[in-house]
Amino acid sequence: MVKRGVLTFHSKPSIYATGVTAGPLENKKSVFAQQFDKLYEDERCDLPTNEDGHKQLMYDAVLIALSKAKKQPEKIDFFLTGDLVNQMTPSNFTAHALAIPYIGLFSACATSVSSMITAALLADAKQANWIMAGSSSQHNAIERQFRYPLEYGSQKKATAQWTVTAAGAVLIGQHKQGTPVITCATVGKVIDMGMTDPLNMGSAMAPAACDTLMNHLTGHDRTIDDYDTIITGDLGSNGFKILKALANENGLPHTKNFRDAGEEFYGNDPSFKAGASGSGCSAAVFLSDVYQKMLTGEYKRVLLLATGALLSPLSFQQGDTIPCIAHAIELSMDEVTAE
Amino acid sequence: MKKLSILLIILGLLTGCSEKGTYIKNTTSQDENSVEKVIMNNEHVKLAKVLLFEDELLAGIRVNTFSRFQKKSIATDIKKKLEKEYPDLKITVSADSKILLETEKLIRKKGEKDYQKKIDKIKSIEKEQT
Amino acid sequence: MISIYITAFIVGGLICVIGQLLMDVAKLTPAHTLVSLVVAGSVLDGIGWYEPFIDFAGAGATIPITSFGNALTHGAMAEAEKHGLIGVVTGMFEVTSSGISAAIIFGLIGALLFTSKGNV
Amino acid sequence: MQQEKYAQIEKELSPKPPILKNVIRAFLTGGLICLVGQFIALFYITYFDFTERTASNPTVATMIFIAMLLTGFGLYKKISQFGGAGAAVPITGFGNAVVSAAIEHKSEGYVLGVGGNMFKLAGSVILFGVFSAFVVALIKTILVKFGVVSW
Repeated sequence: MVKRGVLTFHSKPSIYATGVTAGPLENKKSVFAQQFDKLYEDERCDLPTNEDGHKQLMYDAVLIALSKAKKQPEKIDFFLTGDLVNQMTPSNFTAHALAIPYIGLFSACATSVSSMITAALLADAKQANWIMAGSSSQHNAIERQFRYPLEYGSQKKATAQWTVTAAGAVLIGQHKQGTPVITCATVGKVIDMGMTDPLNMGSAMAPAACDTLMNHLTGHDRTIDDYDTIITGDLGSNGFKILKALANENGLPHTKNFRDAGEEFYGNDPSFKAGASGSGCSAAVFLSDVYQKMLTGEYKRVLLLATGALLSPLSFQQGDTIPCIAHAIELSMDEVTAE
Repeated sequence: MKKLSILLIILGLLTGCSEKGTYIKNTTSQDENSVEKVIMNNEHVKLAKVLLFEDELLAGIRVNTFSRFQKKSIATDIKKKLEKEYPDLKITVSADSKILLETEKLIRKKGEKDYQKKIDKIKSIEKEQT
Repeated sequence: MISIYITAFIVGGLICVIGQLLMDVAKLTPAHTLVSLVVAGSVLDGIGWYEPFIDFAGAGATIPITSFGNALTHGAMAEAEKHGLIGVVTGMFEVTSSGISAAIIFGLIGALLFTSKGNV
Repeated sequence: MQQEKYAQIEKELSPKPPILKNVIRAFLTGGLICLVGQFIALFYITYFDFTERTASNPTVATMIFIAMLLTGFGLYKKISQFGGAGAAVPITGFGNAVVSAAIEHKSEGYVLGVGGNMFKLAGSVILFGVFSAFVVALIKTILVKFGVVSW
């Protein structure tokens, strides 16, 4: 029986390499800065506009992942990525510069996982050998689109989150022993709990995260103890607190192995309020900290649960509620079996 | 909070030193006593500087803090009373601190040269108010 | 003379407190808060309360955005007083506020001089 | 889960805005900005031919000039984060809204970007300021005509 939204990758596609880039503020303030591959001195990567810098961020992340795997862009079959700028122009321009067959994906801040799920499907279906997935966000470009001009003084509430300047790219290919592999995934439904505050996205996204988590556990017959960690994308401290409360309500025994990339990103610095957000947040943390911990053996099996708030400034101003989505993907470290 | 309290203390000290009463400079043969009487009879007035020069009577007044709400009507009221006392003088009364300041400058001035010019200027500034 | 500074501080502060309460308690967006205050300033001028209020508080009443509604209404009413009903219509094209002109000029100069920064 | 039930859970767990703290900060910030305005007005009254009333125009323009500098150097957003409405309600907040939008949209050029977006935040204040001035003046004129009130 096919369960809705539940995917199993029998061929276990492998993650070959990752590349993570981040901006100067992340260099200074992020607790993960040491684990990123490239950090820029300039928030626009020394380019004239924020959107140019956004593109450069993604482009460099892809090149870093390629160079780690000693591959050229011509060898890559698909490029699957997305961002938050209108019509995803930074991703489109990156795809043009790389000249790889490209599908742009939009799941807001959950694009990091939705692109990996799509990549794993292509690999599992033997339609591609090498797929580049990932997502990115650039603070200045996203803030001006979703909120206010950067220099505009608006008092940020405790629930507000800070869009990160970061990009993560991941090279996925056919199964290889001794690498982190993608075993299964769950595609989430859009959940709308009637939240309307765009400065409190964590509490809008938490129910979506909980829904996808429960579907994943039942759909794949897993318990939370099967995972070394279940890490959400960018719920922020407030949304993460709510997710843990919802998990308890849904009968999960504990939440001690839960993590949230958004809450951890800036090390609970109060000037960032509830923490980090943006499609670059989950990508950067999943593909640096979590990936490296899998390589070192600290994590054997993890669940990446990226959440996205599918709103636009227009939908908010027209009085719509904030629909949210969460996608889950399970990674496990493939042991080298002596034959 | 600390800065604010220091600021308030300084302001409080300064408030204590501000002057009170009616100062009149009379360069004419008119009797100035009724000017003082009219102004001092008005309980709202804290400070007044008055200049009598030829056929002009210029008065800048300052009213008590909470009387400032009605300071325009207070000035009009005083003007009307003065007009009754001195029907042959051109009377200007204003509660605007600019007029007070300029009248004070004129009073302090030594010679009576340019008086008319200055008085005309003050009157034109006063009229500019909407 | 000195008391004007105290009233300016307190009155200006209190108008901002009203704004903060509109944002935090009434849950208005900043834009809705400012619009409400501007309309309030305009109405207060219509019933003749804002001018005495300026006499009392000085910059405490002219610096908050409420004075913007007051300035515009005052101009429109001055025209209406002179020319009657038609003055309301023609007066609308004459009213302005130094705030708008200054914001336009300095906005353009600001754009020439500065670039925005995404720091905390 | 029902939306109502979730709204309840969300309300319980989400942090409440510290209203008292915000109000005190708004009072201090707004009061201080108005105090600076009063000093600038004093300057114009003392050294130029302005009365208390006519000094308000150059004072407002000067305050917006200061707001431009603070916005450009990235300080106004810090004042706003501390002061909330205390920084938004004074005319400097209006200046900040215009200047920040102008700076932000420089990348699209001076005509389409700066010109087209300068008032995207402050425009509603101008619209409702002018419109309410019109309505109030109209009502007052009609009331005067019918002898209900006088100018």
